[in-house]
Amino acid sequence: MMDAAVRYVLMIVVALLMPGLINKVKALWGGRQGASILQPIYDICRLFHKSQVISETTSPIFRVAPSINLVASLCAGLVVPVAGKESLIYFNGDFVFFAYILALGRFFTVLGALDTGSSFEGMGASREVTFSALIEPAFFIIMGAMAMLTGYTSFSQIFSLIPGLLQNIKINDAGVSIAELIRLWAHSELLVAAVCGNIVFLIMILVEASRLPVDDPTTHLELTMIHEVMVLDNSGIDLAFIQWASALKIGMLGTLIVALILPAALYMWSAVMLYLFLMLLVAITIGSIESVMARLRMTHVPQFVLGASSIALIVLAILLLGHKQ
Amino acid sequence: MCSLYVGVLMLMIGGILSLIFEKSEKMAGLFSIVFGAFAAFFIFSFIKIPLMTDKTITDILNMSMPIGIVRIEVDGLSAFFIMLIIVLAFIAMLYSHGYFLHFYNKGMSCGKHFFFFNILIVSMILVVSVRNAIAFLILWEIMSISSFFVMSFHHNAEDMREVAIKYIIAMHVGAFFLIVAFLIAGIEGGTFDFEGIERVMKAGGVLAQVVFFLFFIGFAFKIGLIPFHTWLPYAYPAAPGGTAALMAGVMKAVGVYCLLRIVGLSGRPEVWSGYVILAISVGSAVFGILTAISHNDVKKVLSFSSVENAGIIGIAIAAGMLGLAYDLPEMAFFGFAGALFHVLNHAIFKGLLFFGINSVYTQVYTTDMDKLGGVIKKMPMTAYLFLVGSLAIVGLPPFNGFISKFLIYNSFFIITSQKAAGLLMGVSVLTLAMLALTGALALAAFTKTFGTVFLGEPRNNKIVFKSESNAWMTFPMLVLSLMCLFIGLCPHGVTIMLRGPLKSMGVPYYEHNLETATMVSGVFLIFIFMLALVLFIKFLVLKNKKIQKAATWGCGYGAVSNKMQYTGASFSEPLTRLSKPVLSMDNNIKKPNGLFPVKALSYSVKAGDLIERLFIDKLWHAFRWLLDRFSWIQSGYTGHYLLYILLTIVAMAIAAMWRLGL
Amino acid sequence: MLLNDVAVVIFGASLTYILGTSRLGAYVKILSVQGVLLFFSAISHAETLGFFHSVFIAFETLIVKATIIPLFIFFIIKDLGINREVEAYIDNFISVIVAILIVIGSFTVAAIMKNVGQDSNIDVLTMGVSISAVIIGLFIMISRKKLITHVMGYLVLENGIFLLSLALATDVPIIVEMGVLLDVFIGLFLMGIFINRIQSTFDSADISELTRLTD
Amino acid sequence: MMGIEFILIVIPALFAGYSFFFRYFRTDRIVLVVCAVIHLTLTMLLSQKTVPTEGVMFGIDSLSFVFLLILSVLFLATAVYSIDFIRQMHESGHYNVLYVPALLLFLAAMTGVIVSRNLGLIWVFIEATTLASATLIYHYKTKESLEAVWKYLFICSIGIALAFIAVILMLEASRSIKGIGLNVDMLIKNANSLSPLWLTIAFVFALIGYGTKMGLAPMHTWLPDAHSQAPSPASALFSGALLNCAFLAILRYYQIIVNTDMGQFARTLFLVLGLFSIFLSSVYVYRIVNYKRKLAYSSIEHVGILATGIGLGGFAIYAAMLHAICHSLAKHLMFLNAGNIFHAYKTINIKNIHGAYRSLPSTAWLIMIGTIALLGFPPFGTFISKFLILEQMIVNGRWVTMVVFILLVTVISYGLLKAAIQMAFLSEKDAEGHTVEKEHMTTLLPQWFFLGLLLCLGLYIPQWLNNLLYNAAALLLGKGGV
Repeated sequence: MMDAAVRYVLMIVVALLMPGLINKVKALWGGRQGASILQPIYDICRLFHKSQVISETTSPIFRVAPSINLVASLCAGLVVPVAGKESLIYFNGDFVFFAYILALGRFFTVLGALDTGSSFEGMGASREVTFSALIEPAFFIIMGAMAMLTGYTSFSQIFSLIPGLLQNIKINDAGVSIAELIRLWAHSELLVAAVCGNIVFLIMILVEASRLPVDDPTTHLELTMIHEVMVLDNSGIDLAFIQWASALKIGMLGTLIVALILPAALYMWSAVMLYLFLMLLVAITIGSIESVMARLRMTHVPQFVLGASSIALIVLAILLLGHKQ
Repeated sequence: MCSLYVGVLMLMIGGILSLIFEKSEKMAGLFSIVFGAFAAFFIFSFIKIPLMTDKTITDILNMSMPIGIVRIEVDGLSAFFIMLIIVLAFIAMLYSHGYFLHFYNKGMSCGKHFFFFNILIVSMILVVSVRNAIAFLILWEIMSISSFFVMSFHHNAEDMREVAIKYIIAMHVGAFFLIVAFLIAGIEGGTFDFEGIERVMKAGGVLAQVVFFLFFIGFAFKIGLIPFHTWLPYAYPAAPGGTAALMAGVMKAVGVYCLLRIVGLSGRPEVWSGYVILAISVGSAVFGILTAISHNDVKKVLSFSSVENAGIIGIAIAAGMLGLAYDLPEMAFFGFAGALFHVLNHAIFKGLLFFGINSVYTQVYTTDMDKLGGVIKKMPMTAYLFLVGSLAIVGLPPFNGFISKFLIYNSFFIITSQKAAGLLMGVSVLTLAMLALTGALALAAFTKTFGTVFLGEPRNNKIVFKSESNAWMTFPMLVLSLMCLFIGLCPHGVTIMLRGPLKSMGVPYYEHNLETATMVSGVFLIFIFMLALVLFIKFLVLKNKKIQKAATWGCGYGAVSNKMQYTGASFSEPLTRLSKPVLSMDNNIKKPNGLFPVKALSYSVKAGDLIERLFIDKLWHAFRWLLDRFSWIQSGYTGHYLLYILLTIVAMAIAAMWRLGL
Repeated sequence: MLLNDVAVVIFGASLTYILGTSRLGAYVKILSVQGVLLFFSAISHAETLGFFHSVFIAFETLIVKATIIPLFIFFIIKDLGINREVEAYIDNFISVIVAILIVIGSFTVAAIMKNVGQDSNIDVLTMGVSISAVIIGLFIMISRKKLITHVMGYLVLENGIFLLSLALATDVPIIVEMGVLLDVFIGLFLMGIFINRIQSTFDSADISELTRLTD
Repeated sequence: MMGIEFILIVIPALFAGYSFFFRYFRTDRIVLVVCAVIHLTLTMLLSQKTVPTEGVMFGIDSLSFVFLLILSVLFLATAVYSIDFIRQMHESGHYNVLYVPALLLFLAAMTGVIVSRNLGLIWVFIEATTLASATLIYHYKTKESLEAVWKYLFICSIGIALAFIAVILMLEASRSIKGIGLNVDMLIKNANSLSPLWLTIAFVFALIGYGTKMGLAPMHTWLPDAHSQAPSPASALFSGALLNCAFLAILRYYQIIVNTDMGQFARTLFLVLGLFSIFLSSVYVYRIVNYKRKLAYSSIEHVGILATGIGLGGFAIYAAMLHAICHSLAKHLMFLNAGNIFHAYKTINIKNIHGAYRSLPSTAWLIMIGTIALLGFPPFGTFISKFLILEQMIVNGRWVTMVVFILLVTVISYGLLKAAIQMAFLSEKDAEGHTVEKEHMTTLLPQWFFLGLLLCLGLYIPQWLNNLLYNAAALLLGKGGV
C-alpha cells in the first residue's frame, strides 16, 4: 500500500515534468536552447500566488470547474499502475472508471468554458467534446481486446500480464531469421496488441492533452485551438489547476504506454529507473512528433482521431483470429 | 395482497376526488397527493416482502366472460417495478401540483389531469402484477390511453394535435403486436394465463421465436427502441409537469418489465435473438444520442436521450439473454442486474431532468436553447439540481448513472475469464466501444444542454425570468438529486433489491460480483474527499486576495452582445457534420440578394428524426398513396353505384356457380 | 303454353327495343305493353292459380302495370316539361349490342341452371328473358341520364322479377305478391314525388345534378 | 298472433298516428319518450321466452332478442336526446312535424323486421323502414338532403328488389317440401332438403340485396350521404339500429344456408364483403372533413367487421354478436355528439371546429372517449369483440387476412382519432375566442350512459347477456360447429 502510494506520487511528479520535457525536446529540434524543464512547475507555482479575474457573466460553476478537473485527473491516476506494480486501487473494470472520471473533468471544463458566454470558448468546448467522443471507442476497443486476451479486466492485472507474456516468447538472441520473425509476429498476437495499443495511447495523449497535430498549445489564434481556447478566461490558481491537470493527463497516459512495455517482476529500483527512462522516451517521442508534424486542418482531425479506432480494430481482429486457433 | 388493493383503491379515490373538485383547482392536486401518500404507504408495506425475500404473493380473481380468471401475482420482479412506479409517481404528483399552480384559471382542467394521472399509475401498477393476457392487454391500453389524456393537458399548444395523433397511433400499432403475440401464445399454450406463454416459449421452435419477437416489438414501442421510437420525441416534450417524467421514466420501465417478464418465461433464449436485440439496442443508443445532439429544444434532447437510454437498457437485456444463451451465468447476471438498475436510475435522473426543464418552462414558456441562457442566475436551485441530473445521465462519477452503466460494462467483460465463443468476444468488445461512444456523446449532448440553457447570458432579450420555482417543484427535484447521489455512493441500497427480481426471472444471483460496484463507490468517496480538500486549499490560497470582476475577454473586440454567444446548434455542429448520414437536418439559407441587400443573410438549422423521415413517413405515404388510388369509388354518380351492384351480382353469381360445380 | 312463349318472346324483343329507342314516349309505351304481356304470361299459368289470385294478378298487371304506372309517368313528364329525348351516356347502337349480349348471357345462365338443378320445372325461355329484364333494367339505370329513365329502368327490373316468379312457376303466396306491389308503389310514388322536388329545386331532373355528395 | 311481439310493432305505429294527427311539439316529445319506455318494457318482458314456437309469424329467438334489445335501448336514447333536440328545432323555427311520426314508424318497421319469422314479412318490413327513414333524411329539405334521399331511395329500392329475388328463389328452393312457405324455423329445420342451387343463389341475392341496406361495400354507396343528411338522433338510429336490422335479415338466410354444405361458401362471401367494406372505409375515413360522413364510413367499417366475424365462424360469431351491440352503442353516442357539435358550431366540417374542450367540455370528452370506445381500444366492449375476431383469424390460420385487417383498422383509427383531436383541442390562435356553451342534460345523459354500458361490456359481461350471446351465436353455428 505504502509502496503504491509512493509510486502514485512519483507519477504525479513525473507528470509535472512532462510538459517541460516535451518543450525542451521541441526546442532542441528547433535548434534553440529552450526553457528549463522545470518551467511549467515554476508557472504553476507562480499562478498559485496570483489573484484572480473573473468574468461577470460567470456562475459558481466556472469557479469550481478547474478544481473538479484537477481532482478528476488525480483520481484517475489512482488506478494507473506505475512502474510495473499494481496501482493504488484496482478493481475489475477500473479502466471504465478511468475513462469516466476523466470525462467528469472534461464535463466541467466544457461547462466552465460555456459559462463565460464567449463564443471562442464555446468553440473550443464544442471541439473538445467532439474529439474526445471520437477517441473514446478506440480506448475501449483496445482495453476490451486486451482484457479478452489476458482474461483480466483491470489496468494493473492486464498490464502486469502482457509484458510477462511477451517475455515468454522465446527469441534467439543471436540471429532471428526474417521468416522466424514473421512467424513470431503472426503468432504472438500480444506483441502486435502491445504495439497497436501503444500507438492508440499515443494518439490519445495527443488528443486528450491537446498536442500537435490535433491542437497547438502554443499559438493563441483562437480559431485553431481546442483546449487552450476553453480556458481563456481562467486565471490565478484556477489556471494552475488546469495546467496541472493537463500535465497529469500526459503523465498518466504516458505511464500507461510505459506499463505496456515495461516487463513485470523487476526489482523495485530497476523498475522505477526503467520507468523514468521510458517516460523520457515518451516525452521525446511526443516532442519529436510535434516538431516534425504540422497541425492538421480542423476538418482532418476527425480522420486522424478515428485512425486510432481503426488501429484498435486491428487488435480486435487479431484477438478473434487468435481465438480461432 | 389486500394492502395492494387498498393502495390501488386509494389512488382511484384520489383521482375521483380530484375529478369532483375540479372546479377548485388547488384542491384537486392536494386530494391526489394525500391519497397518493396513503397509497404509497400501503403499497410499500405490501411489496417489501416479495422484494426482499423470494416469496411470491398470488391471488386469483374470477372475473366474468371477457377476462376470465385473473391471476395477480407479485414476485420480486413485479415488486421492484411497483416500487419504482409508486416512488416516481408520488414524486411526480408533488411536482405536478407545483407545476399546475402556474396554470390555474387558464382553461386547463387540472382535476381531469389528476384523474387520468392516477388511472395511469393504477394501470401501471396492475400491468406489472397481472398474469392474464386479456387483463394485461386491457390494462396496457388503459395505460396508453390515460397517458394520452394526461399528456394532452396543454391541448392549446401549437403542434399538439400532431403529437397526440402520433402518440396514440403508435401505441395502437404497438398494442396490435402484443395482441397478436398474446393470442398466438394463448391459443398454442391453451390458456390466456401467462402459463400459456411459458409453455409456448419453453417448447421452442419457430413459433416461440415469432411470439418472442412480436412481444419484443410490441414492448419496444413503449420502451422506445428504434425504429419504434418515433412517437417518443413528440410525446415527451408535449407532456406537462410531472407527466413527462412519468412517461419517460416509469412507462418505459413498465415496457422493460414486460420484456424482462417474457425473457423470464422463455427459459433459455436463442443466441441469434440475443444478437438481434443487441443490434437494435446499440443502434438505438447511438442513433438516439446523435439525434439528441442535433436538436436544439431541450425537451427534444431529453426525449432522444430517452431513446439512447432505452438502447442502453436494451443492450443490458441483450447481454443477459446472450449470457443465458451461451451458459455464462455471470454475464446474464450482470446484464439483467444492469438493466434493472439502469431502469431505476433512468427513471430517477430523467424525471429530475424533465422536472428541471419544466420548471424553466413555467417561467419563460420556452425550452428553445437558442433563446435561453443564464438561467442559473435566476433559478439557481433548479440549475444545480438539473446539473446533478445531467451528470447522472451521462454516467459520470459519483452519481448513480455510473453504477448501472458500470454493471452493464461488466456484463461484457466478465466473460474474459471464461471460455466464450469468439463471436461473442468480438461483439462484446465492439459493444463496449459503442457504449463508450454513447457515453462520450451523451457528454456532448448534456454539456450542450446545460451550458446553453443555464450558463452564459440569455440569447434572446425578450426572455424575462421571474423567479425560482415554488417549493412544490424544487422539493421533488431535490429528492431525486439526493437519490442520484445516494445510489452513486451507496449502490448496496439498490443491489440488495435486485436479488428478488433476478431470482424470479430464474437468473442466478452473484452477491460477490457486486462488490466491484461497492468498490467504485468507495473511490467516489475518495473523490469527494479530495475535491473538498482541493477546494479548501483554493479557499485558503484565495482568502487574502482580491478577486476582480470583469467582462468576459472578447479577444480585443469591445461590442460583445449576448447574441454572439455560442448557440446549441453551433456547439453541436462538428458532431452533426460528422454524423450527417444518420441525422435529418434541414438547413435553411436565405442568401442576401442584389447589390445592396436589404435583408441580411439568414441561416437556420432544423433537426428532425431520420428514422421517422425515412421509415415511418415513407411507409405512411406509400400506404396513403395506395388507398388514394381507390378514391374514385364514391364518385357521386348513381349510375356508377348501380354498376358496382351489378358487378357484384355477376361476380358472386359466377363464384356461386363455380362453387356448385358448374 | 304457346301464349306464354309468345308473350315472353315479345317481352324479350321489347327489352332490346327499349335500349334502341331514344324517345321517352316509346319507353312509356313499352312499359304499358310489358304490363299486358305479363298479364298474358300469367294467365297461361292460370290453372295453378285460384280465383282470388287470378283476380289479383289481373289487377296487378293490367290495371297497375299496364295503365296506372305509364299514365303516372306520362303525367310526370308532361307536368315537369321534361325533354322527350332520352339522354344516354352510351350510344343507342352500342346499347343494343349490349342488350343482345345480355340476352345471350342470360339464356346461357338459364340453360346452365336447368341443367344443373335438374329441375324440369324451369322454363328456360321465361327464365332467360326475366334475367335479361333484370339486368337490362339495371343497365338502363346505369347508362341513362334522366331521373325519369332511372325510374323506368327500375320498373323494367320489377317486371323482370315478376316474370322470374312466373318462370319458376311457383305458387307464390299472396303476401309476396302484395309485397311486390308495395315495392312498386313505394318506389314509384316516392320517386315521383322526389323527381318533382328535384325538378323544382335544381331546375333540372338530370342525374348529373345529383353529384354533390361525393368524397 | 297477438303476442307481445305484435304489440311491439303496433304500439309505435299507433303513437305515430297520434303524433301525425295532432302535430304539437310538446306532446310529441312526451309521445316519443313514452313510446320508447313502453317498447323497452315490453322488450324486457320478452326476455324469458326466447324460444319461438315453430311456424309462428312473429316470434323472438336469442338472435333477434339481441337485436331487439339494441333497438329498444337505442330508441330510448334517441327519444331522450330528442327532448332537447325538438325544442332546439322548434326555437330555430324549422321543426318538421313529420319528425316524430317518422321516427316512430321507423321504430315499428324495424321492430317488425326483428320479430318477424317469415322471410317475406321481413322483406316487407325492410321495405317499410325505407319509407319511414326517407322522411327523416329529407328532414332539413336542403339540396344535399334531397340528393341524399334520392340516392337512398333509389339504391335501396334496387337492393330490395334484389332481395325480393332472394325471396322468390327461396320459395323455389323449398318447393319440393310441402307447407314450408317462407317460415324461417321450418326452412332451417329442412335446410338439407332444400335445393342447394336455389338456396345458394337466394343467399347471394339476399346478401347483395339486404347488404345494400346494411351498407356492405360495394353496395354501401348511399350510406354516407343518407347518414350525414339526417338529423343526428335519426342518423344515430340509422347507424345503430337500421344496419343491424338489415344484418339480421341476411343472418336469417345465413341461418338456413349454414346448415347445408354451402355454409363455407356463404362464410367466404361474408369474409370477402366484410374485408372489402373495411378497406373501403379506410380509403375514405381519413380524407373527409364532414364529421358525420366520417362516422358513416366508420359504420361501413363496423358492418364489415360484423360480416368478417360471421365469415370467420366459430367464436368470431359470438364476437360479431357482441360487436353488434358495442358498435350500436358507440356509434349511436357518436352521432348524438355530432348533433351537439352541429348545434353549437352550426357546421359539421371538422376543419372549422376546434376548441370543443373549452366551449363544449362534456361533448368534447364524450367525443374523445367515445371515439376510443368506437375504435376498439380497451377497456371498452369493442376491444373484446375485435380481440375475439383476431383470435378466430389466428385459429383459422388466416395470417394475411389478419395483417390486412390490422393495417386497415389502424388507418381508420387514425382518421377518426385525428378528427376527434382536431375538434376537441384548442388551437393556439383562438385560445381566448371560445365561450362556454350550455349543454342540456338530456343531450349528454344518453351518451354517458352508453359509455358506461360499453365500459361494462369491456370489463364484465353479465351472465345473462353472455348466455344470450352464446345462444344467439349457437343459432348461427352451422354443421360441425364452425
